[in-house]
Amino acid sequence: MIRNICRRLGESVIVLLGVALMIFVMLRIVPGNPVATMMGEHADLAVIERMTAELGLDQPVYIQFIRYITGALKGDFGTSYSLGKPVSFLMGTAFGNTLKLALFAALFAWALGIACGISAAARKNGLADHLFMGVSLMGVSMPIFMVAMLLQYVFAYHLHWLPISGINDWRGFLLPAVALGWNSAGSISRLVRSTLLDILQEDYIDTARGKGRTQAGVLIFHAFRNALLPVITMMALQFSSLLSGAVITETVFSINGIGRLAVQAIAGRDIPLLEGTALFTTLVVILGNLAADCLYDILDPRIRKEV
Amino acid sequence: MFQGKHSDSRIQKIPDAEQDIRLLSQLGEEQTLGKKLGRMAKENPLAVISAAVILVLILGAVFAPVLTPYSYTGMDLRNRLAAPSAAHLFGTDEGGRDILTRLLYGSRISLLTGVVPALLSLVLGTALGILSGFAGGKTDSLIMRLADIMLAIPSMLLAMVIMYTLGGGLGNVFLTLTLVNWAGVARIIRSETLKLKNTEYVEAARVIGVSKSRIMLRHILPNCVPTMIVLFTLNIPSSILTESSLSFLGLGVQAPDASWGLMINAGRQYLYTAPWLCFVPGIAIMVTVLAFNFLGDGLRDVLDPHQNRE
Amino acid sequence: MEHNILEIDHLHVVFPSSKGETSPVNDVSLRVPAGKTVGIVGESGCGKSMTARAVMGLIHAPGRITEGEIRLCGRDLRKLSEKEYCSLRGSEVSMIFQEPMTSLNPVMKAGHQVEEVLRLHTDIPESELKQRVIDIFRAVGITEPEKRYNCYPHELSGGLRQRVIIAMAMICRPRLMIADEPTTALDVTVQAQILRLMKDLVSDDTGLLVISHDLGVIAKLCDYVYVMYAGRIVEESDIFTLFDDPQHPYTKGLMDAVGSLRRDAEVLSTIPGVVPSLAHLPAGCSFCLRCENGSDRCEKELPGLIQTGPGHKVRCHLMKEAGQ
Amino acid sequence: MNRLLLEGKNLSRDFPAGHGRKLHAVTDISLRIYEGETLGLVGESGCGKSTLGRLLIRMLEPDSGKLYYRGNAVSGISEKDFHPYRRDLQMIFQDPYASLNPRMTVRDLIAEPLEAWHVCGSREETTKKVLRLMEAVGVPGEFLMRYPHQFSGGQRQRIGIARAIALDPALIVCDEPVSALDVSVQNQILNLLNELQKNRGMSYLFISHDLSVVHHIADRVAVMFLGKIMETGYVKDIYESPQHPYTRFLLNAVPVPDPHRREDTVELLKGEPPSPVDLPKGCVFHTRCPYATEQCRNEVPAMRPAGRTEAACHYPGVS
Repeated sequence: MIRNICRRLGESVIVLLGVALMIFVMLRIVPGNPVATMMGEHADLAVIERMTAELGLDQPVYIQFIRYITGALKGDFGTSYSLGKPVSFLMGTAFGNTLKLALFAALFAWALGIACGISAAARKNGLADHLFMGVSLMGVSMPIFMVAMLLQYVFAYHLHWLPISGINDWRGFLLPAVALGWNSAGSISRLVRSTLLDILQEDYIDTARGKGRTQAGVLIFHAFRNALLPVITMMALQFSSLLSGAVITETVFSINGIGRLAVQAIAGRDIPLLEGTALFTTLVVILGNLAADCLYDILDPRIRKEV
Repeated sequence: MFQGKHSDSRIQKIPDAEQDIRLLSQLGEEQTLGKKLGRMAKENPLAVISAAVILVLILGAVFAPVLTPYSYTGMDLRNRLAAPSAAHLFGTDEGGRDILTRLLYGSRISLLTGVVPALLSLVLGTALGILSGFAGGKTDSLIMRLADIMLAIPSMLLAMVIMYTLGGGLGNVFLTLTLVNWAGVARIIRSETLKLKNTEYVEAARVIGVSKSRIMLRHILPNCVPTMIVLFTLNIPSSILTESSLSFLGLGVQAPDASWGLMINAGRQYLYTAPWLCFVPGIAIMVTVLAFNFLGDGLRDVLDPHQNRE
Repeated sequence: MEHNILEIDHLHVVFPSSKGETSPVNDVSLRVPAGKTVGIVGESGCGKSMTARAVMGLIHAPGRITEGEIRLCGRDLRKLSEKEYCSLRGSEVSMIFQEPMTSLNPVMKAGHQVEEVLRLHTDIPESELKQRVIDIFRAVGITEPEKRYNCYPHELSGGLRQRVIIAMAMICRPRLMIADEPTTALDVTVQAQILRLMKDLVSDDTGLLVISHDLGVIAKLCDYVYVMYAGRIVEESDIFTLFDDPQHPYTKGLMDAVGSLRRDAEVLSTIPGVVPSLAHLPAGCSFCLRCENGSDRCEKELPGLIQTGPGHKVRCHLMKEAGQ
Repeated sequence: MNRLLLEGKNLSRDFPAGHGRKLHAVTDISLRIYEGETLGLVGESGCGKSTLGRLLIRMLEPDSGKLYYRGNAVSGISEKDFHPYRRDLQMIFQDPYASLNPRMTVRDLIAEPLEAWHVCGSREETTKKVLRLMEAVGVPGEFLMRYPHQFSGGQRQRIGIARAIALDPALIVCDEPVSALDVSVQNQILNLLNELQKNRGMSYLFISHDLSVVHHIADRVAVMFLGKIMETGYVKDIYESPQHPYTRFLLNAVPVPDPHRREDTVELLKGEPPSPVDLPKGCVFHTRCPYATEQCRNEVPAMRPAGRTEAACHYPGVS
């Protein structure tokens, strides 16, 4: 198992380097000098050239890349053009908010998704099944910004129950977390249901029923344990889409998070900031997948025992 | 007394019990595509309704000019932000333009941004996936590492970075969504190919001496088709959603092209005064995506060899 | 006077399908007397497993029992509530499944899976559970039972898994055990071991119902045999009479097929044709299209079970003629 | 004795078993198949018999060992150089449900080998040949355009056989061809295989776990255990006077379909086969053999004549 983890760690590093290279190259092939774009039409040519040299943008791309990577390893992602502050500093403050938002959303999505999935699978084609699956599919089919705006409109604007935007206390997180988790809850409940239904066809389910387990007992003590394995993988993947969705949610609810930073970076044509946010988010996703893989290994005795 | 009568022709015409038993135990029996679609139509009315909804949407997009008396760019400033009424079924926007009209024209863009990238990524992903699975070795690891990289970046950020590089516009939206989606397709087709490659009938073809390219074309590709149909149907809604998100952020299609996402983006500042500006196109997106998802689910239930037990 | 552990009367199981209803089990009646091993033999799809599942109350939807009575020690099982049925399964009636490789939960330790049966049906204190399991492991011939207790199924060989399943089935000393193809998935040398173990499963007040397609397994274990074909019982008899003097053309064909293989005949005996589809059964005898002596009457009129000797019944029109 | 058709010398093949370990499927096996004969290969599941069958027709590459076809070395040559021999070495598969592509009609399935080798000039000619083949295996010609799912297991197996004989091969490896079938259908297929051999004169390597089937169809038998051949000989000699203890235990273990002979009189083999990942030292059978001595635990026994057969045992005929 340790070997497995080491192998995956190695793979993750390669993937991360690949991601860095790809994003780096892509942002460098944008036509025009980024400094000129940033400083506007009336900037002095000499100033632009000085800035370009200062930022190392006159060097060949591969040297820029090596510089960037060595910097990033030390936690230095360069300085934001538009906000004039170090990217790592900006991300440091924003990341806390994004992480909180994502965790709240994940908690909501997992709890709701698993509960709905199990109750739907318990009675295939029953009322709960149709209801929950209909709602789940709607969850999967609604754009996040729509959910977010709808929640804002109903619960903040009309009912005044919760703040429209800002995250001054836990109440501020409620709407964004629900908006963000809604979609994932749908995916998770659908997966939980289909996995459970598959597992309910397995021979060992008959064995369990033959022992005298009730339908509910079979579902909880035998089927769910086994369904957990694919569901955990899915949850990790969902974490990635949560971070995707955070871009939108943070924009709608004006939360200062990584996603909003990325949107600001694009608006300000701020390459270091965009690069930093994209890379950092990817790092978080990769770490999440790694954690899920390890958890999978721990939960599945077929892998665990083979040393 | 029962010796050597296996060629008795009377016997061969007796229908076979094994098949019925297989049907009975709900194990997927091999059926032709048409039969499977028929089964879906019978057992899954939602999928049929969804197909009808999609058809209506397509017709609406094609015949938009015939269906509405209003022009989709024509301003009518006296009639700004009018609430839904008989004259304007879904109201008007900040420029006094009829929302239903804009919705119909917008559906052209939104449907295109669903279908075109889904098709392109299907072709690219299938080609690379089959190649990867069948060739193995270095080709395989190269393609799969590339896919890993694409899949590691959260899709929204990847789309944003690519759109930033390419700039806005419809063509670039197509390209971006294709780049975002191909890797997922490639992975699934590759694993399908690996499974098919190890089936007895592919081994049986090898033992007969059938060439590799012929095995890929005759044995692997046709058996990937059900998976491909499902992937295609499910990639359309995901492309529509991503495009709408991009347009919502102002990174997608650019005016004067109007996608539903862009309409919501424009209407956002009137959320509290004229909510229909946001919610009408929002509901349109939802209905469209829902229809494609239902259809995709229905198709998967009957086509996906791994889900056939349901 | 001997009494019956299991009595099935006129059992019908029906599966609705797109082509109309099919009946994998059609008017099946059978008895398992106390202290005896009873076998059901037939080829794939003849309804023998479905009969066993009906007794366990484990027929998968959309199949259901439409008619008939199943009595376990006099209790009508079809009148039980689901909850009552659950308390019966595992304690009064239990099943040994066909596939040892897939019939155990892959993420639970073997010992815990057996323990579960005790937890569900007995009040044995927590501290004694493990010892009970280890005792039963030893009884079914599992070597190093303490070690095996903590093994996951994938760490056990096929034979050991089947022993675990047998342990699970017998730990509560049920009145009836059903073994559905208990050795089909096993190798010959392991099969021989399991068969030897199963011979000792029956005691004076319990019964064993063995389902198999293998006449060798049936001959080894059973006292009384039912032959099934296309959902119906076509012949029933004690084991010796059946093998010495099979009457139904299907049973004869089956015996000839196996016998000619063993005798190494130049050309092997076969039963011509294939089993008819359950959806297209002839109105009369389901074997008539494959039968040498099939007549118009056979095609049209369903023969009843005819007593041809003590405890020997055959479903064939020819029999009646022979008896007259 | 007929002429030698195919010979494998010292064939070995491992498979990766994860975590850097190896599963030894076939270890140092030498085997001869003569023209027109049926060689039965029996053994329990996981003993490597299917792997050996595939090694012999190069559907799998051996890790070591040599292969000779009619005296020509056919191992170690490139796939392209081997291609002409492919025609002569065909195979019938175990699972009639999995070995036919569900999306091809019977015509296309049986025509596939003919087209791959350009046997017939035109499409019509191919179809004619397909019909002749269908007749030969007892599938009515009117089913030409049907798909595999419309057939029963036995009929599918007949289609598989038609594909295998389409190219008039010299050897067909039959990998458990009847184990998925019911006994009455199984006999139909066995009769068909016998009839085809009589008419066409090809050899079979018949792989099976069922001793009575092998008894019926084989001329010679090789008994395998854990990647090694334990004993070979003529079928009569193997079944009547087995020399290797494993062969004897195997034969004794088969349940006799005769209730008068059901009393347990014979001794049974204890335990189960060891894992092919951790092969025992010495004779691979020693962990289960009641007669094992120090020599068996340390020394791999060579194949040598014993009684009327050949056995890989230090104490052949022991009891």
